[in-house]
Amino acid sequence: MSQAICPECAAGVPLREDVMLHEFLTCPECGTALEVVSLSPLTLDRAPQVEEDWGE
Amino acid sequence: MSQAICPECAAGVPLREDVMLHEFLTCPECGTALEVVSLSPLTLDRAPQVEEDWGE
Amino acid sequence: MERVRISIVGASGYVGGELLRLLLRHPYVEIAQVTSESHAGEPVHRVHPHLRKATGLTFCRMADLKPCDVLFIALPHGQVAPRIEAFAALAPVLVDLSADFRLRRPEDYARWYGHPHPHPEWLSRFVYGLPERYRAELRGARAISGVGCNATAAILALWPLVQADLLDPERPVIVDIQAASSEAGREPNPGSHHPERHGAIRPYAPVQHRHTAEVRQALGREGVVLSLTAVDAVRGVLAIAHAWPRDRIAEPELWRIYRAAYGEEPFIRLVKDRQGVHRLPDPKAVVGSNFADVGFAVEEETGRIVALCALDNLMKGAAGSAVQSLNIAMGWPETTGLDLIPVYPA
Amino acid sequence: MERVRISIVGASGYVGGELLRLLLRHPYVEIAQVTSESHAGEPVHRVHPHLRKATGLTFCRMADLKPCDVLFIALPHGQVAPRIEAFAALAPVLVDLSADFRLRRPEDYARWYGHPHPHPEWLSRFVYGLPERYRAELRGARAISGVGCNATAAILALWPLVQADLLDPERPVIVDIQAASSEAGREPNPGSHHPERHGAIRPYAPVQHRHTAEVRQALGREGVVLSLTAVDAVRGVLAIAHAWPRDRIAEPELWRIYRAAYGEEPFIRLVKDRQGVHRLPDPKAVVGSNFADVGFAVEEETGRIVALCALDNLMKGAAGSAVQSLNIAMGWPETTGLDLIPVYPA
Amino acid sequence: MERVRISIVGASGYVGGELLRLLLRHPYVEIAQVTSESHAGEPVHRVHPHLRKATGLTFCRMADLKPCDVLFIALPHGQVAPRIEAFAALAPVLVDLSADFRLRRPEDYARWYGHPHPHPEWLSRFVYGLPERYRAELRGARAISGVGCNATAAILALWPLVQADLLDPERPVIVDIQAASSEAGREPNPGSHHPERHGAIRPYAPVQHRHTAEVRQALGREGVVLSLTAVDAVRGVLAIAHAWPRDRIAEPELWRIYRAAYGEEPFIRLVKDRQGVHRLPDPKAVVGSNFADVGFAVEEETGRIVALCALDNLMKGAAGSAVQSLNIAMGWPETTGLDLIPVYPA
Amino acid sequence: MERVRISIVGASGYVGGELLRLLLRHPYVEIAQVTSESHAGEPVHRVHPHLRKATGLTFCRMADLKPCDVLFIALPHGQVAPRIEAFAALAPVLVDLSADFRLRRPEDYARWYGHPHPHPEWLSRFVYGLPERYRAELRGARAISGVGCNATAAILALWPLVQADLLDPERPVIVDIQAASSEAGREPNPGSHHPERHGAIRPYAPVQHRHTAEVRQALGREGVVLSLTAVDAVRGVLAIAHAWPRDRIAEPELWRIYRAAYGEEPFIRLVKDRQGVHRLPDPKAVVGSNFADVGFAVEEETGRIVALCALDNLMKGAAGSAVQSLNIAMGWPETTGLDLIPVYPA
Ligand SMILES: NC(=O)c1ccc[n+]([C@@H]2O[C@H](COP(=O)([O-])OP(=O)(O)OC[C@H]3O[C@@H](n4cnc5c(N)ncnc54)[C@H](OP(=O)(O)O)[C@@H]3O)[C@@H](O)[C@H]2O)c1
Ligand SMILES: NC(=O)c1ccc[n+]([C@@H]2O[C@H](COP(=O)([O-])OP(=O)(O)OC[C@H]3O[C@@H](n4cnc5c(N)ncnc54)[C@H](OP(=O)(O)O)[C@@H]3O)[C@@H](O)[C@H]2O)c1
Ligand SMILES: NC(=O)c1ccc[n+]([C@@H]2O[C@H](COP(=O)([O-])OP(=O)(O)OC[C@H]3O[C@@H](n4cnc5c(N)ncnc54)[C@H](OP(=O)(O)O)[C@@H]3O)[C@@H](O)[C@H]2O)c1
Ligand SMILES: NC(=O)c1ccc[n+]([C@@H]2O[C@H](COP(=O)([O-])OP(=O)(O)OC[C@H]3O[C@@H](n4cnc5c(N)ncnc54)[C@H](OP(=O)(O)O)[C@@H]3O)[C@@H](O)[C@H]2O)c1
Ligand SMILES: [Zn+2]
Ligand SMILES: [Zn+2]
Repeated sequence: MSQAICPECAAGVPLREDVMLHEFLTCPECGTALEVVSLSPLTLDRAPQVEEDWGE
Repeated sequence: MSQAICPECAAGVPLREDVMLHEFLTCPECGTALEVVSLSPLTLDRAPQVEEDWGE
Repeated sequence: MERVRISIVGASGYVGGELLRLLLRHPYVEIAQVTSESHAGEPVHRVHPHLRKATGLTFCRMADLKPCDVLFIALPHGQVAPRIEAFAALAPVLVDLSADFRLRRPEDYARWYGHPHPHPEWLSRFVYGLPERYRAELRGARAISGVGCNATAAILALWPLVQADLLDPERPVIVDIQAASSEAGREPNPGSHHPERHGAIRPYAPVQHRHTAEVRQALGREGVVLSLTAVDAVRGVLAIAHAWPRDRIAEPELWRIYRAAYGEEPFIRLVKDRQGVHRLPDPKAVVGSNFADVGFAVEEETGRIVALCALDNLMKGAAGSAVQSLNIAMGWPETTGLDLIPVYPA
Repeated sequence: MERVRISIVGASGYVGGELLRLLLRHPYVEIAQVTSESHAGEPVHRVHPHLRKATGLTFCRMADLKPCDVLFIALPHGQVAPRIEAFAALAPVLVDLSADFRLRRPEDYARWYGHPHPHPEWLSRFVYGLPERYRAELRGARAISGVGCNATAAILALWPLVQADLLDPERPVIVDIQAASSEAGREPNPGSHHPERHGAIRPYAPVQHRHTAEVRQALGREGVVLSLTAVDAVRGVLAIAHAWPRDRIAEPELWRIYRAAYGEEPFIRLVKDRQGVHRLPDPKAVVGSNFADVGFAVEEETGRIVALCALDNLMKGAAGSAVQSLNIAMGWPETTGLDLIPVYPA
Repeated sequence: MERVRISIVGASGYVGGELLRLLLRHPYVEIAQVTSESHAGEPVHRVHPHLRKATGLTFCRMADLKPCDVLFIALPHGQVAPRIEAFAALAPVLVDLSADFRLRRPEDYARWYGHPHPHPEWLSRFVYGLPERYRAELRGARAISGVGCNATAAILALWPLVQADLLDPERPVIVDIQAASSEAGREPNPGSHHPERHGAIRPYAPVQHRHTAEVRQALGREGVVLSLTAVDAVRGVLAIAHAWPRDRIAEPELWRIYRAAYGEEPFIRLVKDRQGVHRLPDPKAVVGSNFADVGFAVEEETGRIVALCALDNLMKGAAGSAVQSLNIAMGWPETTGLDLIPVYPA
Repeated sequence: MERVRISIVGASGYVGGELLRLLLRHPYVEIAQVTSESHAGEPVHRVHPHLRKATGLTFCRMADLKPCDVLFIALPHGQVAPRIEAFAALAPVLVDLSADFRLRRPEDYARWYGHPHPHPEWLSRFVYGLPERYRAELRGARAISGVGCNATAAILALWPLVQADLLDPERPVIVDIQAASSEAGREPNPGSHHPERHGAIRPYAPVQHRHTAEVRQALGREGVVLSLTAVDAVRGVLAIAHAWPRDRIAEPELWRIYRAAYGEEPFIRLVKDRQGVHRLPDPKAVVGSNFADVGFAVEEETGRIVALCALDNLMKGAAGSAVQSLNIAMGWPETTGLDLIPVYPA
């Protein structure tokens, strides 16, 4: 298994060998939804999210 | 009516002309219990209090 | 004297309900129309159970609004600015409770709200409806912006210190704010669900809260930061501001300063007692009223000043300040319709 | 018109605080003296933080009371009867909020309170201060007894059914009551300690509660029983009465009966909606006001009638009804000083 | 021993979360899959913050379920019956927490739920998962229905009286129930919004509540009626049952009857003290545990029996009873995984 | 293995009850005696209703204590130090939950508690029972001091930042703390009375709180100040620490630092999510467990770090840390008896 770095929390995120470009996954440490934005080098970015805003 | 200064909040505390030494009164501004500790000059100090301590 | 005719847009919300509670008893006004898109045609008391028997009004749609003397707007943030011209066409006096017209400078709006203001030309026409800070400007005002409830608590705690130029300009002021659930309005969401919110002490905006902009604008001071936490109460805001003076200051001197700033204010109460349960401001003691309780403490060892303000977010933090501001704008006695004693204990 | 001078005995308690909240705004009265033995000499707002700025009064001792026009007494049960002659010597009009003079018949008092009444001759001089039931007797009354808060909720829920002689005399009426914590007054006890009471659903008087006596007296009916449960709220009582009609009855008929009984009542609201969150009475909707919300439902399958009443124990259940009764006794408009809209949500 | 593999459908709900809390510590099982349609792909702890560090599972969709040994189903009412064949194909043992398979007779289902059951042939295959009532039937059961939380409180309060054939068959039993907010599950609605629900005492089903059917089925008695009120707590149900005996009965005799019924029950505690704060069952004392506290009182004057039961709706009222039932069905010690002491005060 | 015999002094208090909840399930210990002066002779469950059926113990007086292996002391502050020799004579291992032996230096004690310590020679024999900070010292310890609950929240939030030497030494760290009501123990007082405390947001120690001493001692840093506010919850502490780094730092770097400090800790969970209701630590998510949830945020504009910690004051803030410390001292697996998942929602 290869690894990439979570842009949110700098944890190593384990990736399957056959991971695909634009695949979505979740950082196991911080829970951030991530997207594979490059395969070489293996790079993750935060996945686009619908903004929840339940402010007071 | 004469005045003295509250040692807690610096408010002017109105006093009756016949106020007595060691008389107790309450500051109308900050509610502190006060004692007349001198008549000339007219001086107030915080009255001794049983300490309430309802800390968490 | 003929009563001034007032309509309320967004009257089915919590601020709308509070405006009704105040204005239905206000001797110089009468309510013309109240709008709700989702409850149009329904009696007001279905949504506001406390107003049963206090009014027989039913909601209409915004599209059905007729001209009136004063238009109160209690829509969510972002819903007012795009419609401002239409609202202005309906009434010569506008009171907008949303955040859309609170900032004076378009660049501030863009920075804190993340997009340019759709009607920047209107920003400078509005007066920020906090009489303790802008009373003079409110006289005769024709466009009044409501206040942020958290912002108001922070401003009122700190204003005397700022006005007296006491604070060290080099050191930031940190304001911790605890907020009740009605702040977020009537719309349910996963975080407002009772099993989730009951008993919570939930930090929800530890950094960069939008109300910071209003606080800085009113205090004329950049170095103020806010952190917000949601707690288990329905009404109420407590601001705890940590500030550092230029020079050591003693409590009697602070008494003088706060008294000078607020001694004549009808709705500010200085709370600082050495005995009893209620030694410092607690929003529980102002529920339902327009009072803001203000207090302070000095840490002898470090010189730190802790300045506090407690208010009811729907009153002094919204509807109460708005009605007070309208009273000033119209030249009525400032406390008209606002002589409500808090309900305690509740 | 000269204002009527009122003194309040036991003014540091919760009912005392609520009387002050009402009477300080009442246009025909002024407060002369307020007593507290444990806080004599202290400002009222130390104990009642909501009254800060509403009054500058300080407490005096009972022994320092001077004559006045009307004496309100808000002492704990059992503390009034032994002093009744002394109180009567101070004022021509007495309003006693305690339970000491609620029952008409000395034998009822003895049965429910476990000892003979020390001044049975006074019992018949007092009128039970529930205008919806005893309005005629209250006119010109010179001794008014306050009501029991739980009792009032039970009475108001059931009175229309009893008055219309609808109920099967053979079948007992069961009243389940949920009660808030301010009912028990200001004195802390192990059961009122926040960690113990928060979140509790605590049955505390499942059988033989004393208020039963008042309910039976007001309804003129023996077969009524009460069960009480303490829940996590500060103000409020909900009574759920389960009753069986002589003959099946449909809801439209009940509407007619409740409307006939309460249609003209200024402080009773019929609450029975088929939509929304607020379909039946909930004390949350009356907080801070003198309203009693009344509703009902019929179980088609069994014919059971469920009659409900929600009120604020410190208002309609105590201070509110007392002021309303005084208004009647003095010939003032009945709602004077009581035009308070509930605070919602809170 | 190999661990039994369990999957949970609807695991993002409150009952699902409670099942996880129990089963993650259960020595004989392991969790295979947990489903959520709206949170598929997300870690369980995002929805269930208490389970952080207790499990690293992520939710999958129902469509992705693989075969397992036991399938727990925690979907809303009405969502299980149509899918029952598909679920049965996945696992030889089913535990359904919904109301879909609680009633034995199709005509009861049709009467109380307003439409015919889509799979009536399955009704008699399910055993009602209340060990105190159906322990024998649960041994070896392959389809277990969860209980209704309100129903369970009513049943456990009354079962000893019914079993001992004490009650007057002519007089209906009235059960007043106070219920906490987690009963309604995780989905927010206008009535569960914190500002609306906080401090409420809201009668929401005064007549004809559906759980009546379960109570009558379990007690084998028609004349039982329920009234439900929502109060300000997150977990807990209190049932107050008012019943009339054939013949007067004294409390010592009731002690004997309740002890005979429940003396050996691992999760029932008889609570009836004459001193202290905790004299009768209060759900606050069972939070987080599988205990049901049961108590009673007799009204000397009238003979009325008040029978009480307090439980945690998510435990004895749902997940706890379900796990207890599974333990019995599988032949494991009945208390396995359920040895949790309540959290008090909380 | 023979079970270690433990007695608990002050077992009728909240910390005493929590120790019992933990130790009654702890596989290596058994409870010998439990003391209460005011409830001597009464069953434990009269005071601790949750412990009914979990133990049949009755309270004895302190004077009746017999020697045992480990003595837990859960008396109020100030009650232990004068009796320390007597306690030490009873058992070779002492765990004192009070504040009497938390500070190492007699002069610190004198400064913060206002009088000299009666047994200063004992101060250095005690180890502060916070394993995340003093694990090495706890191994084999024979005198363990319990922690302050507020102090623990502050320490755990800040320790990684201090350890990594990240903070600007010139700028004070300000810690705002919100505290639940069980912190103050079981004794009722006017401020803990339910009508007063419900819904309160009451600043009760804005400056100079005693726990400051412990925080400074554990962090080895003078410039830390605390402000405390009481909120409406029964269990829980939230610390919000405002700190300024020497140099700007980004969030991923903070993740690394907190992971380095706490990655192996069994009871610390890092909570920092971008979605959902539970993005940062909230004590509601740890109720009943020994977890401390820790999180942080960085304010881009100003560089301010907000570090947060949420815990259950009776668990990680008292009994939980004490049992964890005992486990370490005795050489048992550190998590023995502490594998409790929080109860949520509750
Ligand atoms: N709550 C507070 O403590 C507080 C304090 C200070 C300022 N404010 C500000 O006051 C304003 C109102 O707040 P609130 O708490 O009353 O909110 P709210 O309870 O959510 O009410 C909002 C009102 O606007 C209507 N509305 C919602 N979405 C709309 C849309 N897209 N278009 C048109 N109408 C819409 C709603 O009614 P229908 O959906 O029925 O039309 C409702 O009447 C907000 O701008 C808020 O920021 C609130
Ligand atoms: N709370 C309710 O919802 C409610 C509803 C209906 C009727 N009531 C009735 O109203 C009365 C007052 O209730 P409350 O809730 O206001 O009670 P409370 O809060 O306990 O107040 C009682 C008052 O009486 C004084 N007092 C107490 N013990 C006394 C004694 N032995 N001798 C003289 N004064 C004493 C107290 O002040 P000091 O100790 O400072 O002198 C305090 O001012 C009671 O009779 C109650 O039954 C109450
Ligand atoms: N709460 C109680 O006290 C209690 C007590 C006894 C019995 N019960 C019963 O237990 C069951 C679960 O109750 P709960 O309180 O856990 O409810 P809940 O919190 O609302 O959870 C329901 C679960 O079902 C899923 N779900 C919702 N709608 C769905 C649909 N249309 N199709 C498929 N999945 C759906 C939800 O997840 P997604 O939306 O993420 O898929 C969630 O996982 C109910 O039948 C209830 O009657 C509850
Ligand atoms: N509560 C918390 O969150 C927390 C957190 C950390 C540390 N602590 C510390 O833990 C200790 C216990 O706290 P707690 O909350 O459990 O307090 P608590 O509920 O008040 O219990 C105190 C215990 O001490 C006994 N006691 C009280 N006064 C006494 C006296 N003068 N002499 C002898 N015994 C006396 C009480 O029982 P009897 O009156 O029946 O004898 C009771 O068993 C305190 O030192 C506290 O600072 C508490
Ligand atoms: Zn990450
Ligand atoms: Zn003063």
